[in-house]
Amino acid sequence: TWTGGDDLPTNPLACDGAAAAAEAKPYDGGTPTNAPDRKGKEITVVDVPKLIGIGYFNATSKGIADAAAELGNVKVTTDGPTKANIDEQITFIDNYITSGVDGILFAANDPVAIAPVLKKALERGINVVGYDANSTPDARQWFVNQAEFNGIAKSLVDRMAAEIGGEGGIAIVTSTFTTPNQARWIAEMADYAEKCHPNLNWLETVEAQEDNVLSFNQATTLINKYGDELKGIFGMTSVATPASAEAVTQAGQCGNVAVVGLATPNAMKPYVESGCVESVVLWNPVDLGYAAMQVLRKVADGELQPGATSVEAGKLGELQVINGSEILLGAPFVFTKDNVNDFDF
Amino acid sequence: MQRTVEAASPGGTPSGGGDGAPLLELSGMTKSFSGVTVLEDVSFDVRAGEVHALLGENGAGKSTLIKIAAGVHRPDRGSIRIGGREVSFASPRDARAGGIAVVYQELLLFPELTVAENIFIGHGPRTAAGTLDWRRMRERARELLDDLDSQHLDVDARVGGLSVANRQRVEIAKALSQDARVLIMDEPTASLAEADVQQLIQIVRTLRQRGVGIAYVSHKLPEVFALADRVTVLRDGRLVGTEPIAAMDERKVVSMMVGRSIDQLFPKVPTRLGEVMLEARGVCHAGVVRDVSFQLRAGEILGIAGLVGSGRTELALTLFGLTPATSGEILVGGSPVAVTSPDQARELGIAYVPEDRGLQGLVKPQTIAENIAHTMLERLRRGFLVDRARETALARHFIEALGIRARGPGQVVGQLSGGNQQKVVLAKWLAIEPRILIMDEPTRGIDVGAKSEIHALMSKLASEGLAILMISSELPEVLGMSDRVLVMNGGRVVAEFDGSEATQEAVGQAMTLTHQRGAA
Amino acid sequence: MTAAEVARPPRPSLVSRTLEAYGQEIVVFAAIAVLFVVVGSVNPRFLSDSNLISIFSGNAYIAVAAIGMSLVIITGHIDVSVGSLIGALATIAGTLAVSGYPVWVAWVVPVLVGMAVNAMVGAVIAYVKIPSIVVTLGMLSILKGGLISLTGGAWITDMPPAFFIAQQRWFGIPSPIWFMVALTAVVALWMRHSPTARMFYAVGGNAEAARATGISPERTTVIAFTLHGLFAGIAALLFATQLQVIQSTVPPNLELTVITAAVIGGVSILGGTGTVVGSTLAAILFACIGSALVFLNVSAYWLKAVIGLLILATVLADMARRRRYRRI
Amino acid sequence: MKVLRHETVLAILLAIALAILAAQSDRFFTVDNLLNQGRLMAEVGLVALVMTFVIVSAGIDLSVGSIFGLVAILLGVFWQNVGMPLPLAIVAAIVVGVVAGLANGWVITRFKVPPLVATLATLALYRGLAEGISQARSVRGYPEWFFVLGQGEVLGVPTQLWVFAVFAVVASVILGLSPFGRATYAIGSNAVAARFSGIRVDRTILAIYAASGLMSAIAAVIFVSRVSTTRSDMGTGLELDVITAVVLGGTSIFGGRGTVIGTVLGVMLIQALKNGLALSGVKGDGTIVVIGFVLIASIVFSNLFRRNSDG
Ligand SMILES: Nc1ncnc2c1ncn2[C@@H]1O[C@H](COP(=O)(O)OP(=O)(O)OP(=O)(O)O)[C@@H](O)[C@H]1O
Ligand SMILES: Nc1ncnc2c1ncn2[C@@H]1O[C@H](COP(=O)(O)OP(=O)(O)OP(=O)(O)O)[C@@H](O)[C@H]1O
Ligand SMILES: [Mg+2]
Ligand SMILES: [Mg+2]
Repeated sequence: TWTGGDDLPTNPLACDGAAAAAEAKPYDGGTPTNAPDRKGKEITVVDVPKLIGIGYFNATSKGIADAAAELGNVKVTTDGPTKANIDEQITFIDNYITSGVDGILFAANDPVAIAPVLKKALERGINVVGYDANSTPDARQWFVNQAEFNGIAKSLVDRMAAEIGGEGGIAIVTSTFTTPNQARWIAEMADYAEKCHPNLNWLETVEAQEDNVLSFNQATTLINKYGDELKGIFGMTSVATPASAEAVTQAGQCGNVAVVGLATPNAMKPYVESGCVESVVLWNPVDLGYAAMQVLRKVADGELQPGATSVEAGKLGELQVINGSEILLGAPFVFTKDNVNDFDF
Repeated sequence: MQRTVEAASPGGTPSGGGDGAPLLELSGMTKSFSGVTVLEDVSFDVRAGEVHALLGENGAGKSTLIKIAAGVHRPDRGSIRIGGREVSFASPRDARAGGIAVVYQELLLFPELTVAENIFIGHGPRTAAGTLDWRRMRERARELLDDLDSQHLDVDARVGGLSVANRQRVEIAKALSQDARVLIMDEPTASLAEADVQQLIQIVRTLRQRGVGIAYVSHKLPEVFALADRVTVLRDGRLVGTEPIAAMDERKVVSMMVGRSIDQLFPKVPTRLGEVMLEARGVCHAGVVRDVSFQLRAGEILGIAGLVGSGRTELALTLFGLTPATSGEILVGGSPVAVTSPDQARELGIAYVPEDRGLQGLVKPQTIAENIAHTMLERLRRGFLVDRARETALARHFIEALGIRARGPGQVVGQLSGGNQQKVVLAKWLAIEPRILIMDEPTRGIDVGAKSEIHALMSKLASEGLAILMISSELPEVLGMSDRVLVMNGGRVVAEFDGSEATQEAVGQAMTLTHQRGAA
Repeated sequence: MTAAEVARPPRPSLVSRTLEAYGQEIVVFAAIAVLFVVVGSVNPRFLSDSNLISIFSGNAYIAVAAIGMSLVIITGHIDVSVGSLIGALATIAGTLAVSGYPVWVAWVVPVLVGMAVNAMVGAVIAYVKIPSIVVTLGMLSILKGGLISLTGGAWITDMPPAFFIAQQRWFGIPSPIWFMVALTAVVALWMRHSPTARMFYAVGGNAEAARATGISPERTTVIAFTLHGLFAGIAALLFATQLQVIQSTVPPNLELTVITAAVIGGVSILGGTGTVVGSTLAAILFACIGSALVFLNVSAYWLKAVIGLLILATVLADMARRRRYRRI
Repeated sequence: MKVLRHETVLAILLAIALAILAAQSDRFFTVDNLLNQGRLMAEVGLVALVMTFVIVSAGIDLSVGSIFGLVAILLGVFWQNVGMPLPLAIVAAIVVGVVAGLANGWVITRFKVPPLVATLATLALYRGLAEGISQARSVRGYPEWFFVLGQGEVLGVPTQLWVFAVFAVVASVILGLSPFGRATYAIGSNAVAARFSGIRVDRTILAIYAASGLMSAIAAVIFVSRVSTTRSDMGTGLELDVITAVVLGGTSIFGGRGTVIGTVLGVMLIQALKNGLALSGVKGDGTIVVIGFVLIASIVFSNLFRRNSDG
């Protein structure tokens, strides 16, 4: 099965969904050195996602912009590399540190590689908050976690199991084996499935970058290779999932091959409506961005201090703080035929 | 069918010197390149059924004049008339439409394309549908080549693999394929061996019979006198004069060209021969050099005659280590050596002046000094760096010693005329103070003036004890310069003559006879 | 009889001349055949028509782009910006489609834009005398950056159904395959039999000789690039209409894939030789390898390594062949 | 002689750029920022130095980015999985880089494969090896001392900037003044004549491509030290950045012409634009566009000048 990703331990949830006891950890984030008092003052913030030009991060930056508009005292720009490239991302952040922003929002392409430049930011008294993809904790103040790895793993696998009746061959289309989040999710999924859905037969995992034609070709190849053996495809990125759905559709396999994955609703609407895809798992990335911006404002205002157990994030209400310095957006969200049209991102 | 050279036999056929309006008339041609005037008020015309020779030193402006007639260059001033009608050429296409075809000095062919397509590129026969008619193209190419009795040439062969002589034939066929009324040939025989020259002369005569007007550029006076009806001489871009051939002789032509009279064409002074410098014992390379043995002494000029493809260059390349000997022994200064690369050869004191100046001899975009330094990089090294001072000094010395006409060590070699370029190649090899000097076609495409200077140099070097191996396709040169003459054919040495007994007939005959035997 | 006659080797046989002229195409074709046999014997499903069809149709756009690239390389130039261009044209097509223009407009305009842009590029190369790799390196950046700044990278979705030309099937075969086959065939014949097309070979083989023969290297270059733009446009259409979603970004490394296809297909990077049949075969070969590795359970980790080795192998095979036929 | 060398054109361009950018943002023309930019451009700069040799010798090396990635991964693997001491691991990884470069040179000289094609193949091959070896695992947790190379400073100047400076001087001396450099130019403008002059063409080319591998390797080590982790996708696209810098630096893509100084100027100009434009509020995508235009424009200019000056 899956050999890639990192060697961090997995922590599959209970099959019945009983939340794993989250042991309270002390704050392990960093702190900016003698940051100026920004309370209530207008701050300039830069948002540096993994890469720009994919639906998912367009959505997060939309959320960030919304929050900024709502707050009224934040000037925010989104800028980043056109490829998920650690070097360029670091350069971007470095430049913005020099240009003297008050806050940095980031989604890391690599948790360790990005750490030094983030620490530099903290040293310059800049507030640093991560979202979507974490860095090493001490390199940022807070991280807004869309949903815990094992939680996402559970809902993806549960959905799949439900759709294909608990047994059969399944394959995965992911971006690259080196992408940390995807690697973690797949690792968690594998172990959770082993534990709770032993009859799911893990066939293969294929790479497809963030390229939808390649994703389409890879998914098609999987369908052709395994024929009836293949009961379901997981799409691990907002690019891979719609492409896989398209592959199933064009192969005339709707109903025979289930597609479950992470994706943005707009890209999935055609397939959800055609019934080829029953359910799309995703936290709402707009909310994710929104929350991240809210948290950053709170940090800047000094209203979110180490040791806090929850934070009030605008229209999202109270968000709870988990393992030390992470803020949980909530359980992953499931889009279905009934609600997919309520969203536009 | 070997013909002996009809050197100095005046005049072509009486049909020449045709009358009426010239087919092509260039008058008052003036042309300058980036400030440098290379043609000034030159007039030149070609009549039906005549061969009009255009002579001049390297850089005199012959090719430029021709390129104007061909529509490649636009004249700054002057008018072009075809059959009395004034025309102006925007592009070579116009010139071709005007019935003017050119065989260029630097053969302009497409190495990747076949012989047939090279001949017809740009004006191939079309089918009704307007597409290329390959079948007819190949047939007509076949006919054209047979006309030039080159039956052996495969119309489907890639030109890139052909010998210089065969490329030449393709060029001519290309020119004829446009059934031109005026055919301009720029040094067509420069890289041809004697036999091929004779053949070309025949072809030109035939064309003249057909009423084609031919402009003929050459540095080889014998063939000029064998062919031309009229002669025009240029010097430094100016017209020196146009005369009927009958009114001329070699001396007169030469003095018109160089502005002085050349005392002696082949000034080889016999010298006392020293000990054996280079010895080959049964040297072979692949199939092209077969069991070659000879001795070369200090102070000796050993000439190698042979037909194109006879493997002389291949022999030179083998001795120089570019295509190492597959068997046999090479001795330098009496001791056996293994020459497997040019730098080894160089360290042994073997120098090679190659046959293709532009491709093998020089780095044209670089300066004279830099080019000379190429053989000397290690010796000019001081610490980790090249000693610029010594480099320049070296260049100055040779510009002086060989009489290279150049602005100075810093002048780019590409801007020099053929003769001076050849001197630079010679300089960069003399710089290593060689014991053995191999010269392949030392005066190919070089004007009489420069030629005699280079010949003078050769005999001077020999007299200073240098051992010289001279490969030449120009029989008079071989005979004039050599102490001894080897005749090669099919990669073998088939005859050896002493300077005294080597005559046109003897050598030429040896070449062909053995050649017949080799063929059988 | 003449001296050269002796030096002349006997006229090579038809077989060896075919090998000389079309060797690389044959090598690539053989590689495909071997791949089919090997993979097919391991897992017959590989040869199932559904799989072959999806391999071909899924990668047809690369083959089509490679046709244009071949023209450019044969003419003695190169274009490293084609990936960005295809990305941009795809976006244009999508944008037009969603903003309610008739479908045919969304199809034709990008092609015309592609031709216009590359005509310009060609002109700069030919008349300002700047090496093609420099100009196209610049274009690579300009198109890539320009595309993002204009679109903000937003995806384009819900185009009208009629727009998805690449999803149509004609006589049961997906249209991309028709495009690939038809364009390759037409261009191959054209390149062989049209006097105009032979100019590409002339200019690529020896620009100076071409000029002296009355062929304008400048004009030829512009023509080659303009046609290249045409095929890039068509490729962009196939690329854009394959899925319901258009990523308005540049497909990663597409230019390298396209150039590689052309070169492996036997188009000499030095110009003057090559056929589009070769480049199309090479494009198919890559597509097959990608799929084959999945079928052979070769860990996808090694995909690039295998492709690299394969390119190297084909190139060396070609060199060995050329050596056999090189006459000096 | 040329009235206006390309290097001069570049220097002027750079000066103008610096002036404008400084005017745009008061945070641009500060010692801190400039030094920091030096840190960021070191990797591309180092590879560009040798790429100048490669292109002057009428070659090209597309595989630098992949060698970069391969070396980065091996550094990690040797250290963590094989268990070599880090210094040894570094050396070993660099050696592999050199071998990779040699392999390029060998294919090019031995089989007469055009460099662009040969390195196009190894571009895929080396990247593939990197991915295959790494199995997508990234290696982290290097000892502190190792970060001196990529994140540390010597006399207040980033370590890698010193490295770059030293190599830049060495490279420009070798190319400009040494016999090896002369050989490189000769080969670049007429390889046949070079061979006929007894210059060891194949050996020189081998050396150049090996050096290219070496420099990519050193750059990779510095990079790993700067970002304190290794991933198999490191250095993707490096080749284009490097070639852009070299060509912008006035090296003729046809070989025979170009200088190291030009390349250094090219690298600096690009970095200045990237940084300065960002500071003046231009987004990344806009910056790319500008760089594209500058590349074409600068070559156009110096072409015009050359045209006028020496026919
Ligand atoms: N394109 C050019 N640009 C600049 N100078 C040129 C050009 N072509 C020729 N020249 C110069 O014009 C002069 C005449 O050149 P041309 O080739 O006509 O002489 P030529 O009589 O043909 O000499 P040769 O007998 O060596 O062929 C030479 O000094 C040459 O350097
Ligand atoms: N420029 C060239 N390109 C390709 N092949 C060439 C070239 N020049 C010569 N050859 C090949 O090398 C052989 C030598 O050509 P060349 O006309 O110099 O005769 P040769 O073999 O050198 O013997 P010789 O020197 O006695 O003429 C020819 O048979 C030809 O096939
Ligand atoms: Mg001439
Ligand atoms: Mg010869």
